Amino acid sequence: MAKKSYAFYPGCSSQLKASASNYLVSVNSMCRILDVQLTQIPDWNCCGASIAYAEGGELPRHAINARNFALAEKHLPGQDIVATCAACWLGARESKERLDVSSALMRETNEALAAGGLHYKAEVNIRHMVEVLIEDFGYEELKKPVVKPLENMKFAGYVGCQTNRPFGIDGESFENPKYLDKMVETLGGEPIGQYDQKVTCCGGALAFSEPEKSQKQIREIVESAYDHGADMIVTPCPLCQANVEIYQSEINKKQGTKFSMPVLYYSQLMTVAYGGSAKDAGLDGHVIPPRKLIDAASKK
Amino acid sequence: MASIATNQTILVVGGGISGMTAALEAAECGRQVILVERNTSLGGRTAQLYRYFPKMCHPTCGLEINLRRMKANRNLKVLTLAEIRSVSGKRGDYTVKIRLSPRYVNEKCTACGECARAVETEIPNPHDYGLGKIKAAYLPHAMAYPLRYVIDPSIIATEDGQRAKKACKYDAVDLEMKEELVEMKFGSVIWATGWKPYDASKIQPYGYDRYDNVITSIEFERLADPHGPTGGKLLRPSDGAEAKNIAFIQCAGSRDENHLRHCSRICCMASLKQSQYVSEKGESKSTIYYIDIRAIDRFEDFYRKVQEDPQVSFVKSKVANIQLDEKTGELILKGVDTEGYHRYEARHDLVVLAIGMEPESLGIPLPEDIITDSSGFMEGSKDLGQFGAGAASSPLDVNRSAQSATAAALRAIQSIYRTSSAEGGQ
Amino acid sequence: MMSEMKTAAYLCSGCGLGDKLDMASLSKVAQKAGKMAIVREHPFLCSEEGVKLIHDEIEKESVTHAVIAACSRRSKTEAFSFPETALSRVNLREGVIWVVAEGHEEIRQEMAEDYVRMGCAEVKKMKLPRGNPESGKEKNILVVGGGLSGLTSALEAAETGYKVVLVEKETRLGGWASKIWKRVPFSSPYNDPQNTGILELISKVSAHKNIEIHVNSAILETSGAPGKFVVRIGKAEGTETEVKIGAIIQATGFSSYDISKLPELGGGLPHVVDQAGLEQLAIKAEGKPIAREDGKPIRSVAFVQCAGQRDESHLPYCSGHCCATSIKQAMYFKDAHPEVDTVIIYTDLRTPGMGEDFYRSAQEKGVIFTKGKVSSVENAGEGCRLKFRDLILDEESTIEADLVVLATGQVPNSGVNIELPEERNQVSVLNLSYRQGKDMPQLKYGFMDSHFICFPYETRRTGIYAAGPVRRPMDMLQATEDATGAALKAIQAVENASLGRAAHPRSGDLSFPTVRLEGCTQCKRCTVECPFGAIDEDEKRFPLFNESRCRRCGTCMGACPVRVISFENYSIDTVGSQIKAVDMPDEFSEKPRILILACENDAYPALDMAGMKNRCYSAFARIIPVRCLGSVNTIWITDALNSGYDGVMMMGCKHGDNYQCHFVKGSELANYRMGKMDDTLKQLGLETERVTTVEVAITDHEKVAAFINDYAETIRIIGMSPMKGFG
Amino acid sequence: MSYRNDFLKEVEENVEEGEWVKMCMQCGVCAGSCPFGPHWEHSPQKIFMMIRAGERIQVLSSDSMWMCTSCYNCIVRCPRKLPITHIMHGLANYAHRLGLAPKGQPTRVFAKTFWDNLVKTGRVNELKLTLSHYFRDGFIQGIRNALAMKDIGLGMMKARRINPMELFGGHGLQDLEGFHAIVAKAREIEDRKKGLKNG
Repeated sequence: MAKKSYAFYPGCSSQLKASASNYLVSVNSMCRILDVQLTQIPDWNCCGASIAYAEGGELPRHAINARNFALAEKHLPGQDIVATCAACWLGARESKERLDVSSALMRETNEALAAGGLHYKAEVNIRHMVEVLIEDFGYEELKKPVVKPLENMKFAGYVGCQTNRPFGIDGESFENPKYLDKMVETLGGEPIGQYDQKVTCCGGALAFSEPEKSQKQIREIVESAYDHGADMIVTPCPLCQANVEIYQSEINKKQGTKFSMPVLYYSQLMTVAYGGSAKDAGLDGHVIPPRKLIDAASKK
Repeated sequence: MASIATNQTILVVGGGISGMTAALEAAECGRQVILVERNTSLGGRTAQLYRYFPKMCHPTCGLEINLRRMKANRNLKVLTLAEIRSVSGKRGDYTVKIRLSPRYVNEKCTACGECARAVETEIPNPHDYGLGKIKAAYLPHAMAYPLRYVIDPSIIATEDGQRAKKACKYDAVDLEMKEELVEMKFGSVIWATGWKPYDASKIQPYGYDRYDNVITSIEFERLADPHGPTGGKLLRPSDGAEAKNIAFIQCAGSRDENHLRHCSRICCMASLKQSQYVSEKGESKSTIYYIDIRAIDRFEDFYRKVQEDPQVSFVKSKVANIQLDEKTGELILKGVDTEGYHRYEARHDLVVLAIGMEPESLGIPLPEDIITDSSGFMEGSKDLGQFGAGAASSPLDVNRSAQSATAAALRAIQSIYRTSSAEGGQ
Repeated sequence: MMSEMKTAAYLCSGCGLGDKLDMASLSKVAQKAGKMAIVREHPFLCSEEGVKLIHDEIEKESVTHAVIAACSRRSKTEAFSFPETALSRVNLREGVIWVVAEGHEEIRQEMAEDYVRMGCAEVKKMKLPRGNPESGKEKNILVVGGGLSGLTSALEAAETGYKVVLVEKETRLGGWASKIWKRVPFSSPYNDPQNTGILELISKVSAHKNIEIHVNSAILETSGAPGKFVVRIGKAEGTETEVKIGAIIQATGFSSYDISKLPELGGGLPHVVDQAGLEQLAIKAEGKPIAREDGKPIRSVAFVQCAGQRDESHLPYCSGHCCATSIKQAMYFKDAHPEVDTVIIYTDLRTPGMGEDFYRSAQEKGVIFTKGKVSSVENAGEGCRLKFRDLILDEESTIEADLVVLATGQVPNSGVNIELPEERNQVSVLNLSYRQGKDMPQLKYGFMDSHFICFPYETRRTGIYAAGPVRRPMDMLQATEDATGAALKAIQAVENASLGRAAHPRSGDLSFPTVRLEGCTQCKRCTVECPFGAIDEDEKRFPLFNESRCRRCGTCMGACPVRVISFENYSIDTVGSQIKAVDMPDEFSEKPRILILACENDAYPALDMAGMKNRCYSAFARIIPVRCLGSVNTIWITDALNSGYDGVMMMGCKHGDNYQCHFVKGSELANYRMGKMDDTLKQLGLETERVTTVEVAITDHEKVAAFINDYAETIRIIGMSPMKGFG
Repeated sequence: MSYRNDFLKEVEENVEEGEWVKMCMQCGVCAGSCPFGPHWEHSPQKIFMMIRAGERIQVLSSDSMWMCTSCYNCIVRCPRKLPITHIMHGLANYAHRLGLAPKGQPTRVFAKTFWDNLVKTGRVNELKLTLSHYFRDGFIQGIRNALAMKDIGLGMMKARRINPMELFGGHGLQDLEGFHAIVAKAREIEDRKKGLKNG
């Protein structure tokens, strides 16, 4: 299959030594195996995430996203912008869609971009890595490179919010998206059935500002994974990953639970199933080490 | 049959309450009418209802009268298992192609039931929306007209088919029956093709596709009906336990731009009625979750009566989502009562979605000069030769459907009169 | 007549009848007891050959009266239809072999033989109905009321080729529709108010060659019957016209509820109007910003929904149109001047169907909706202060508005309520010369329909139909539909009348009641009890039957204490002879006989379905279908008891508020008459249990079996009737 | 004086997606769908009603909108397709810029910190973001907060998902001026539109 090339928008959390750096590591390994060429958008900036609105307001938010679009159009013409972070994808796509429908907003945005010597032609297409995998490859294609099926491992497919709503992945329902489960099956793992917390919000950015309220959410997400006999949680979103993984110790401390549920990215599962090492999959980047997966990776 | 149809004849498409009414009213004015029904027998959706609001009377009671009118009327011919394939031509001169599907049972059938006794195969009972099973040689229901058995195509080439044939002393079972395509002329057409329930599985937050104990209002009618799959007991599908605490969710699909833009009109009254099925079962409780209770005109009396029923409570709220308690099979409804902002997490053992109406699909493109509204309901043809009637023309309850069908019957007669008087006839 | 009678019985042995019954002895019964001239047995009577056999004998042997002993009269009805022959169907399949449990062969055979005897007895008492000779041929249609409904009915009937006489009490046509600025849209897009189109309609009607218009006129008298009404129309000036009419449509519309009865909502205050009042301001404004009566421009307006509606101290019902009407009126303001604040205060917003688009469109235009209950409206400064409970924000709230609009309801202009004493009444609309009263009976709140679910047009006056808001509350679109449908019913009525046939629900029935006046005691029960006001009194105070008004339910026959009223094919004798035909075992036989008189519309189908579903019941039952329990004459019951029946059960429809009787009053009257039965029983020295009445709905196939079996058990307990052998 | 449309008009003109407020039909599906719903003093649908009722201060000084986690449940379920999440964001932003939003509301404070952090380098520096957030209430409280979360911090560091070196520099844009110019211009246009003083 021919090499596929995309304008890559890793986002702040996926930077080296940032909270989702291991996501980036696994994505790179996964893409290497799938023969996907990711070229970072030169000098990309933050998307504003789901919290910039309060101080940033409307136009500044769209302007900074449009800056990334303009850079992509300029340096990587014709390539789809691919984000791995749910918030980046959502923030960027929201800006794009608002600009598409509002000529006034478009005019103002370009007025702002001009101040930075840039112009947005509205030619970009913004996609999430999951869309690329499902739409440009498809489960059958994704199955082919599997050399180490993830046998005897049960995964709770935690989709969360922002890859699911309001846009979501084509053909999936908002209330019961199945793509993570299908991916797990594709990789030879076992998805848990009726995971009722699959689209529950982890608190998102409010995990910082409203820890108690968020941790209540997180507790339910982890508990239900345990109830349904999952060994690990898998997610497509860095913020979900971070929140659900790192606050388990807090919850244990405050509420006497004994949570130790590893939370992984789909890309890590794929890397391992495709024969990558624990390091290639960034499995060393976890506060709660995914033992079962590490063992699987290290098996010859 | 084809011979009797002329440009003076009225075609009525659909044998539900609207189609029967339109056909009978026209025929009882002395007009020639042919009534075409896609299913095996007449009655349509009303024949699948247990009772009518607001009188709590039985649809089959009116059906009996209409059937007797029909049996007594020589101006009216009925074709069942008949589907319109195309309509061409203009007012006063329509050519209509009709596909007649085989019933595999001819007019010799005495409805003695021997074939059903002989056959072993069971199929999901279409009259009960598949909630129960029925023999593959069956009488559609106790009030079926024509009163004639049907043999399901699935057993035609099987031993069971042969068994049915052997069992019939009257040579009524004909496994060789073939589909036919007939062409007829008509002066005017009444489309009384009715409605179909919105696909409940599309309303994802309510999990109709995931939870056994979430059902639709039309399925609930079958549960309540003594002729239905549970003999009239309100048993929840998951475990057959009697449902004692039932939620009715209004606007399931209706008034929702993610689904149906329009209000389906009947759902509020249907739920009020169904809450009474529940109250009749002794201690059982109903909760009705609504946005606005649309009990138009004297239906208000019925609403008042239900409001006074201590076993029924009302919550002004569109339920946000439903979760399943896997241990008990109970459903947890989450939402907010917007009258003063009260949050709830209510447990119910059965949830009934007051499912919205959309126009029944005809399986053929409509004649291009027919005008439809934004939801696909039919306003009639520009040449004033074809008319929508009943729920095909708008989301209507039974009395408004009968009203609309009677009006359509006059318009059809009128258009024939116009044509013929223009031709110097009449 | 009798001399020409040639009888024949045809017994079918198909569908297992031959296996379960001794056909030979059934034939013998038909010959001997039944005295049938011809008796034939056939293995498959509904087959082509079977039916042909009957046809041929009707032809060649000139059979005039035939008994068909096979399946229920509800099965194979078309096959066994012989219009020129008096016919009795004996129900051996659904009524015997499908309902008698195995192991009761002997009593099952007795049951079948009794039914054959009964069929033979009945048919000999029957005459072939020839249709009402008094039928009127008049086909003109009278439309009373020149508003939207009346104009529509008139035009639709005229366009179908019928002559129409249109009577309007005001000096000009148009009614409410001509007193409003715009109407709620009838067709998509449902976004903006539309022109009423009333002027076009008026000019079409005025110009139509088939329509004769009387404005400024009223009905002085309506006499006669469908097909031959005579109507006197009086002009205000005093001139009078008499017209011959086939059928009548009453489209007298509604009056808007008097807002002065709503002082708490500001009814009567200068800046409080009802919806009609607002329309007048809108007409004055002609699309420009609406000003108040005092000329002050309106900057803010509040609409109060359900004003004096859905309220038992005013109008208990909902008028259905008011939400959409207020939305439309709020749009008047927003379309002319978007800065005007418009608030609609509702408890349930009722915009069914495509009305939802209209609701959304108003919101897009900036109309504000709030769920609340208004407690008071008072004068305040330049305008009004409105106090209400905000049900969403859960707080007391006030709105100050330049104008308040009260959405009051529709009060039907139905004329005289014949159930009320004269003095409490207003002027009559139709001035019917009917014995039972001047106007149509009303169902509830002055609306005059009767079966508003399946058969919305059926009133209790044959050939007279209500259309529009006088039938039930409705909006303009509904009224247009309704008026069109009513036009059809009127046309149908004149066509039926001209052929001497009955109207709904026994449409096509050619039988009609006759009375032997020489036996009449002038007790007036028939004239009082006829649910359809078909019977008047002549100058000698004898009942005067108007056959074309009659629905053939037989209530008069049931009412008559001297039994002088009968139909050709349904009479005291056709039923009485069946009762007597039953072979009565003696009291030591332990074989009780239970007579069941079952309403043919609901109970009898339920009994058939009990058979179809093999719900077994006692073989001691002898069931006779009746047109309606209202037609049951107590003589049948006393005869039955005298001739030794052990019990009599009547099965009829629900009566009372939500009556399900197709003849409205039939089952209620029967219930009333049976209430008096106890004394009779006591006189005969019998237990009161020996006569009972049960309510049966058509779906009660299980219940009917249970009713019969429980009753058989009761009879077993109280024992056999002591009357046996005396009858 | 309730149910004058002044505040509704103000919202329509100045709040992101504010023109949708009038379309709500009070079904309450948004309120029931919100994961932080129990913590809202006023649910979204109720806020829409308050706006129509003209309850300006109650709305703008409420901390309800600040509870939005941006989960978008309300948007996908709203039968009138109101972009509720964005309206909540818009209201929060408007209240914040008017200085009416509750003082010290944690999310408000965090959001400001986040934006400043973002604008500074063009990318978010998670460590500085975290620390400045912990130290929002002064040094002592900061130490407490930091200690409270130290396990997490250490864990993250072990997992090489926090880089202590970021305190001195870390990621940033090459064309930072260009970026700043764009942000400044955008802000200037928006403030002009909404009649807000630059602050």
